[in-house]
Amino acid sequence: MIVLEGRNLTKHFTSARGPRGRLGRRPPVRAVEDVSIALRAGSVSALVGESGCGKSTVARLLAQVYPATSGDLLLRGEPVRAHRGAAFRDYRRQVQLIFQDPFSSLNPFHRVRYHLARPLRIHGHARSDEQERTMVAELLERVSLTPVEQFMDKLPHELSGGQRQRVAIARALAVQPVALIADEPVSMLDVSIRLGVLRLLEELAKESGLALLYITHDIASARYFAEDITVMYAGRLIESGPSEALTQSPRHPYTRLLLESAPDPDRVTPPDATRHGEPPSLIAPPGGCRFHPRCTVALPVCSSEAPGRTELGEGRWTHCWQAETPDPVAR
Amino acid sequence: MNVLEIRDLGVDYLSQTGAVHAVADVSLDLRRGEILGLAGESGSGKSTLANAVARLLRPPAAITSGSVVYHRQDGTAVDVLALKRDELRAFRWKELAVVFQSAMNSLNPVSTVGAQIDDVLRIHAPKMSRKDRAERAVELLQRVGISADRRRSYPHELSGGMRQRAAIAIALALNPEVIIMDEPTTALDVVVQRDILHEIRALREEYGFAVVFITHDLSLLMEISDRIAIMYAGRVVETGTAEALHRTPRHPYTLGLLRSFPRLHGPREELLGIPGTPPDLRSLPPGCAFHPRCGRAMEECSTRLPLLTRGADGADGADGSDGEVACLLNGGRGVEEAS
Amino acid sequence: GCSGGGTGGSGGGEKAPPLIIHAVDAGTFQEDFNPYHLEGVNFGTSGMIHETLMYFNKLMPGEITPWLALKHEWSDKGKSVTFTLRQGVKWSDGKPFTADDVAYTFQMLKDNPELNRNALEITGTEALAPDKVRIDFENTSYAKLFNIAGNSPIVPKHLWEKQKDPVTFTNPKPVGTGPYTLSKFSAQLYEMVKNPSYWQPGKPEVPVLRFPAYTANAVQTALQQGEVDWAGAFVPDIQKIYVQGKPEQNKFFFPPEGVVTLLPNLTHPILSKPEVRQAISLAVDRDKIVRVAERGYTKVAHPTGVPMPGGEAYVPPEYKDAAFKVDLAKAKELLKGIDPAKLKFTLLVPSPFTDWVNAAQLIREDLAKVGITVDTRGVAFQDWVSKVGKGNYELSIRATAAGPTPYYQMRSMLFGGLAEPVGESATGNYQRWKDAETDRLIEEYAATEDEAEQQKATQGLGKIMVEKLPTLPLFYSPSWAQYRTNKYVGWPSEQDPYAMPSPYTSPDAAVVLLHLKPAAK
Amino acid sequence: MKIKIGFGILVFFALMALVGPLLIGADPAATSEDGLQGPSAEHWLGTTQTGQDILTQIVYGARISMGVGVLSAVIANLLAILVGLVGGYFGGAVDEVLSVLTNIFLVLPALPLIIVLAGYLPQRGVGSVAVVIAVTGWAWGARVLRAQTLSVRRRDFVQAARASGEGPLRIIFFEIMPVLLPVIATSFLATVVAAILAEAGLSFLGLADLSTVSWGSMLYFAQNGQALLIGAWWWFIPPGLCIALIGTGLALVNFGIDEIANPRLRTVKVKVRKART
Amino acid sequence: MRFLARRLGFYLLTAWAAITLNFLIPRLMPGDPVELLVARMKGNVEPEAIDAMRRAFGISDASLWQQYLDYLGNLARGELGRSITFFPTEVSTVIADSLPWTVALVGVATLISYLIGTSLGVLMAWKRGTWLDGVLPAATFMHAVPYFWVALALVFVFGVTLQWFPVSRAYGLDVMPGMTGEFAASVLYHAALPAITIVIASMADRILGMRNVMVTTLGEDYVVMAEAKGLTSRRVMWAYAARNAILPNITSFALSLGFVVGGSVLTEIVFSYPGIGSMLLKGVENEDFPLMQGIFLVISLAVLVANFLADLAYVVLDPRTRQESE
Ligand SMILES: Nc1ncnc2c1ncn2[C@@H]1O[C@H](COP(=O)(O)OP(=O)(O)OP(=O)(O)O)[C@@H](O)[C@H]1O
Ligand SMILES: Nc1ncnc2c1ncn2[C@@H]1O[C@H](COP(=O)(O)OP(=O)(O)OP(=O)(O)O)[C@@H](O)[C@H]1O
Ligand SMILES: [Mg+2]
Ligand SMILES: [Mg+2]
Repeated sequence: MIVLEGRNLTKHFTSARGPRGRLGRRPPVRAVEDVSIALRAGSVSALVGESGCGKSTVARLLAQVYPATSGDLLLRGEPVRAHRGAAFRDYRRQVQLIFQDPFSSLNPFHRVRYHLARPLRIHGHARSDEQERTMVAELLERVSLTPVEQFMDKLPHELSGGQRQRVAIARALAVQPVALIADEPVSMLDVSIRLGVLRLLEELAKESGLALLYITHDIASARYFAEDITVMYAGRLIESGPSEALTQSPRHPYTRLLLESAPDPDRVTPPDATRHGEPPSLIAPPGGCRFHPRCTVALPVCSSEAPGRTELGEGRWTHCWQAETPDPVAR
Repeated sequence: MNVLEIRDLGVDYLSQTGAVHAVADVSLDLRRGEILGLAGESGSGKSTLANAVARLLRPPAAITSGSVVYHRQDGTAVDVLALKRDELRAFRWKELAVVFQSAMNSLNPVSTVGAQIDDVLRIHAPKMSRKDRAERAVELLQRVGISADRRRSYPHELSGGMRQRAAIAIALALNPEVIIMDEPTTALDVVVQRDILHEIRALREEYGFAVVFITHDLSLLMEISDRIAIMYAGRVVETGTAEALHRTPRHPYTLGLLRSFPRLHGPREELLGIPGTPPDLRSLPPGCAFHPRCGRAMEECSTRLPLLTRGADGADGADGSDGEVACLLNGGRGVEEAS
Repeated sequence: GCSGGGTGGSGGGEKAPPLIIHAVDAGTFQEDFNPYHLEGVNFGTSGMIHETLMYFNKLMPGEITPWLALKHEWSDKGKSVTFTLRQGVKWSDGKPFTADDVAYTFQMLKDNPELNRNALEITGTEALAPDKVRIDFENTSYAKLFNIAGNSPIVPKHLWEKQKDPVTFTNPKPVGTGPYTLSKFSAQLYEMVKNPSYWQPGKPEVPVLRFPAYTANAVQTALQQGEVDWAGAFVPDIQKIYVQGKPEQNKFFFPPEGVVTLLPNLTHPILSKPEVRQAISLAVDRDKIVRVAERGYTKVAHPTGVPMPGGEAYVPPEYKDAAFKVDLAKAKELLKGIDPAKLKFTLLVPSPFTDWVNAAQLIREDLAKVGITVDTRGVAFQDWVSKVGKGNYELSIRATAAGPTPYYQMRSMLFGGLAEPVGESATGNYQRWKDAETDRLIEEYAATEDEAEQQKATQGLGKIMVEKLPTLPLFYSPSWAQYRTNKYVGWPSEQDPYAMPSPYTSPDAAVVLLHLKPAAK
Repeated sequence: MKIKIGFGILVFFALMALVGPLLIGADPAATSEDGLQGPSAEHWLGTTQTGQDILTQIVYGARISMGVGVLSAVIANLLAILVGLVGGYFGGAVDEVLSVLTNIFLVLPALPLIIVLAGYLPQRGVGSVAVVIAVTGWAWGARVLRAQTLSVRRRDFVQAARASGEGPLRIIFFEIMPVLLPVIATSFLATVVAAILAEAGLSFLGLADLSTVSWGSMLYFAQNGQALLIGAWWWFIPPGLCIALIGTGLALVNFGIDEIANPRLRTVKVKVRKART
Repeated sequence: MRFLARRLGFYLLTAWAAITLNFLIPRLMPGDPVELLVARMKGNVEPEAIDAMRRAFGISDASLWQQYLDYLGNLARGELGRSITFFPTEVSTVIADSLPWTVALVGVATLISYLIGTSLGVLMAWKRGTWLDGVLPAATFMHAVPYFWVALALVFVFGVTLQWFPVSRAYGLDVMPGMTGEFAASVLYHAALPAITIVIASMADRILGMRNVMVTTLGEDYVVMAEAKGLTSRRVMWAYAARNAILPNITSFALSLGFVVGGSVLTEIVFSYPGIGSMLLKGVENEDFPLMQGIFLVISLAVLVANFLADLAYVVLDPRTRQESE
């Protein structure tokens, strides 16, 4: 069942960052363009893309941290309109975010208990101290921070990165959301402890029926933890499909490049040594398919017109003018 | 054939609350022209080791023991840690150059890329004319794939990948024998990272320098390095060729690391990871620092400190590698199963 | 350095040295030599450059010296005065001084009230002859002779009438009849040299005057280092800073100039009771105030407030030898009938006047002894001015200016016409004393030219001061004068008080300069 | 170490201000006949020209000087917190207006403004002087706090708090403010120093209430009494020294806080054992 | 460039705020200069004359708005009114006479203090752990010392006790202003102590500020890299570390100018220096509204201009701001 869906989401940042003010408006940053994405209950979807391509922006749009420039959000099929008030708060309650950096997502001044108790109180899940206590304990247990008593009164700096990320997850769970968006939840963690956190998220999706969006730049981990993967490039969606199919037979040249570039000691053939240039600027993105300047197989049409979505069956689709050709490189 | 020999090197960070043994008894050899990968979790002492070799440590860091010997091509040996101020200046960059993790921060934001190359040439090659220096700067930039007109750009005008290339160009300025690269690609995305790795390999072929390549991404190291050293809690726990380490890791920690990386190809193997968290360097567990997290720990592991020893059965030596491991399992040979 | 261009010609062949004068505190000078400007005008403009018709010695009430005018004559019951002018006087540009100049000067005052700070009610002026001029007034003006003749410097008609607006005219190149002319001006220093054609032949004997700018602080150092020869500065520790063990050379003379009184606000229900004022007066130890707060620089005031010695003729004979005495027992006795809880007053002092702040502190200590609680409050000068002016205070300390006779002081302190209602700014009689007898005496004085009658009226006022205590005299406000005798001698002194000794009183300062002679080597 | 010395100094002065007057008892304004005495057993720090005991004045003066300092720092920092945090958190037009206001106050020269304002003050009591100083002294803190708020606001825990439904006021005061406490403390201490200096300057110019004894007014009277020329060093040295010392104490604590926040600033004391670095 | 335009806009706004503030303060606060004048003359003025004076000082009863417009109009014509203290001298004349002294004194002293302070700060950060650390406590102490107290102490030691320097006025009694060497020497000699006061009192801030930024900068990778490049210490210290560390200090330096100017007001008063500070105090003491307003305005505008210059310097020194508009 689709719990949360974003349709044709677009986000242009017009307000200038930093000290630059109103005199002479700056051109907008076209961070996200025409992105549609759906999250299903009990399943993990991954959003993959290189740094700066707009993944976090999509996450924030979905969580309504800021409103989209255009596009719609649907929660359980119902369009979301409210931008303030109770309905809006209710929406936010249902969709929770987990941030990349566990070191900055917990307030260093508050104890674990406070972090978990506040959402319980705000949303009226806990009405007494006693109730609050048991619920906090439950939450900690759910994220495997045991013994519960010991963790409840710790300050964030007394926890390791992995433990903090678990607290952050517990806090998101405290509001009892239906969808959880994890924005690079493990990229700041050491390799050896990433696994635990990812497993926890996977379990939550499976067991509690949460809809989970796993955002990452590491396509290998997406292959392992998500049922389907959506690839993003320079603010636009590129390709999507079940994770195994997508990683093993990519259809879009960019996905292919991404897979080729990812370090992999098991690789049989060494990747070719052509230079691929830099990712484009989002202020003046390339016209047409945004990937065309780096694409080895670009056609003239690629630079003039953005390709529409081509359904490939089995839940796969791509935005590429050559989507019909199974493997343009091999040809 | 070693260009750099590190012996029993120890580095402490002194502080009021006690010394942090960031690097302890590390011995490593760097061979001429090879890429030596240095891997390990965050805080395991990789950067500290690199900085100690380049003599870049500042108080409160202090080298407490050991030696670093550099062998020139002509055979003379230099005790790096004993170099005087002027000798050290000449040693740095002529013999040994460094590329830092974040190129944005390692380039002077207020001067142009060209000027920063020029700076090095002016000090170390005082005979070069201004014109020659300018030409050399252009040549270097082009060599790493930056167009000549970028010479007058300030770092903030370059993209991340270009900055990293510029940093490499600066490192190449004097044809050093050794380049230390401390996480040169961590801040970049995979496609750009891939391009830069290619660049490094190609340049190495061309100039023949040796590289110490530091990263915590083991799979990356396995692709680029000739040999790899794994660090844990300030100590080298295993060395070996990339091949050997990939196929038959001998230290349980290496094995754990390898099993933490999801793979892109082949069957989806189960990821095991490593339980627990990295230790606090201020109060290391006694014996093998890894034993609290080690699934195979024996009683002995918590009391005896394993030393780095050559793989006992010499099996690894068969393909020319001479891997070492610091593990008490199997009589000091470490784990005996394929990854 | 330049001296007066070979004009210093008296005594010996050697050139007489310049005299360095500090009159008023100033960081910088503005180029303003208009004698009718109130502030900002440079010292020496009036007296040294522009002279008055007569000279009134405030130290010897009644002693009047003819100056530019030889004599005066009242007519029309004091509504008109005719001056006979000295002849042969020249302006420093060579033009002769005539009755036209005097007539012009007073006409200018009539036409420009901004300049007429003495509020002379001039109705007309007329030059009767080259040496005779008549000035007419709206009312009887006997009592204003000082203001007319002694306080209105005469300016040259031939130059001033060309000015568009005498109010804003700064007279940068002053031409006067006086003993000096301006030779150099800069923001921190100006210089005057002897007027070679001065009407008093052979005078002055000081060829060059230099006026450096010193602030109140800087002048202390200058005095200590012997930089200035003549100063009118308050010096906190005159022995250490100035005299420095050389009393024969580093002299000072602080004659009284007006009186400082403890002002009781007479609109206050308790303070309006004479017995309370009496008790306060008896409790205050004025000797100690003079010793500690005033550092012995002045004297306890005579109970009439009249400066003594010098003012004897203006003091009622029965109180000639009266003096303040502390009598705590009697003070307590007087306060018996009053609710002690109501004996609580705030004593307002301007905090920049450190000696008054200290005096207030002593008064507080003294009054505490008789059960009066005083809360001293030091406020900004402006604030004090406004509060006292409007009568928004309980107790305060304030000085009253002196005139050529004690009458001026009495009038300013006591005249009912000056007592504004509380809330409106007064210019005198701040305690708001209203008494028909007092006003009658003041009017009597003003209505006569006869000195004996004037003295009698003033004595009556003195009696009121002693018996009714409309305000409580504390001590005389000293006139500050330090002078060094190593260059010039002939300064005024207690023995020979021929003029106010302080360089900031004009035209007295010019009179002093005309008395100076080079010191014998 | 720095913090310890700094705290030592502050505690010393605080005790002096709080209990000193009780111990000494005497009236600081009380005059006596023995003026201008040098330090002696009877008058430890000598006397003024009018025989006031300087030690007594110093002790009482501590109350006023520190009182004004603390009072105006409190007012200034409340303003700074309000303006800085609110502007920084809400951003947009509110922030634009507030930060222009802040910058204006920042650029206008404070002491001349204080002098001018004090010049117009009808009542120059301790309170009004403190207010004037505060009015001119809040901008720096507001600017720093705004900048910090901007960066903290972007931190994930603030986003997370918002996502979990916290209201803006609670976020500002419970999430952001605690994190900024070191900054607030630094700004507070710096304002105290500035305020003490400003009060001293005002009193020295004779623009504060001179009938209350403060260190500044002591200096005013010392200057007026020409303590320098008389050689009465005991009159003008102690008040100035006290101001400087208390400022030093505050600065030391401040630098200590800075060093905790930014360990690089610490002076390196560890002797590096002959080791080669 | 856009950055500068924006700053310019801001400064204009601030200037307007200063001007308006200047207009409002005296009108919102009580006080009457004429009364004060009368008081200073110990009541020697008759009430009739007072009204006339009031008129002469241009104290008006027009509506506030009308007064504001008049005020702006006058300002535009450079008219600041007439000083009451120095009536009828124009305020602009008073300022023109005193401003050069302050500008020269503060300018030179600030420059010296900035150069020494910055260099010392750089050195102290560079040579941490050496004897130079000993400067730190001293700087901390000096940082908290009031300007006027430093001035008093200098006067006491070098003026009164040793008598090396004059302690008041701007030039000697025996020279008149002019383009003479004698006058110049006298001016320098008289400016020595006030300048030293400002240098001493303002230097500590510079030292501490520079040291802190510099220490942070020294930890930056590009400094470590410069060292690794084998550059000479001098070059690393100045061209890499100090060059970057100065940038954040420029703004704080510009802002601190306001404090220095404030401090110099106190300094001038101690030394009876004929600058704008002495005038300001005089104006305040005499409730000379036009003078106070004029001086405050001039000081504010001067500080604004200095800040703008600092912004310019920033743009010149920091390539990142130059590239502002993509
Ligand atoms: N508030 C904002 N104002 C202006 N531009 C923004 C803002 N937030 C993000 N951007 C820009 O939008 C683009 C996409 O940013 P986003 O953070 O979504 O990327 P990302 O894919 O999450 O990158 P990363 O992997 O680095 O987290 C970037 O170019 C970024 O600079
Ligand atoms: N200045 C310092 N003072 C005290 N301890 C330090 C300091 N710098 C580093 N350390 C400690 O030394 C240890 C090794 O640090 P180092 O930077 O060498 O690790 P690393 O392996 O490079 O880690 P990373 O992968 O995060 O770069 C860490 O535990 C760190 O906490
Ligand atoms: Mg992101
Ligand atoms: Mg590192």
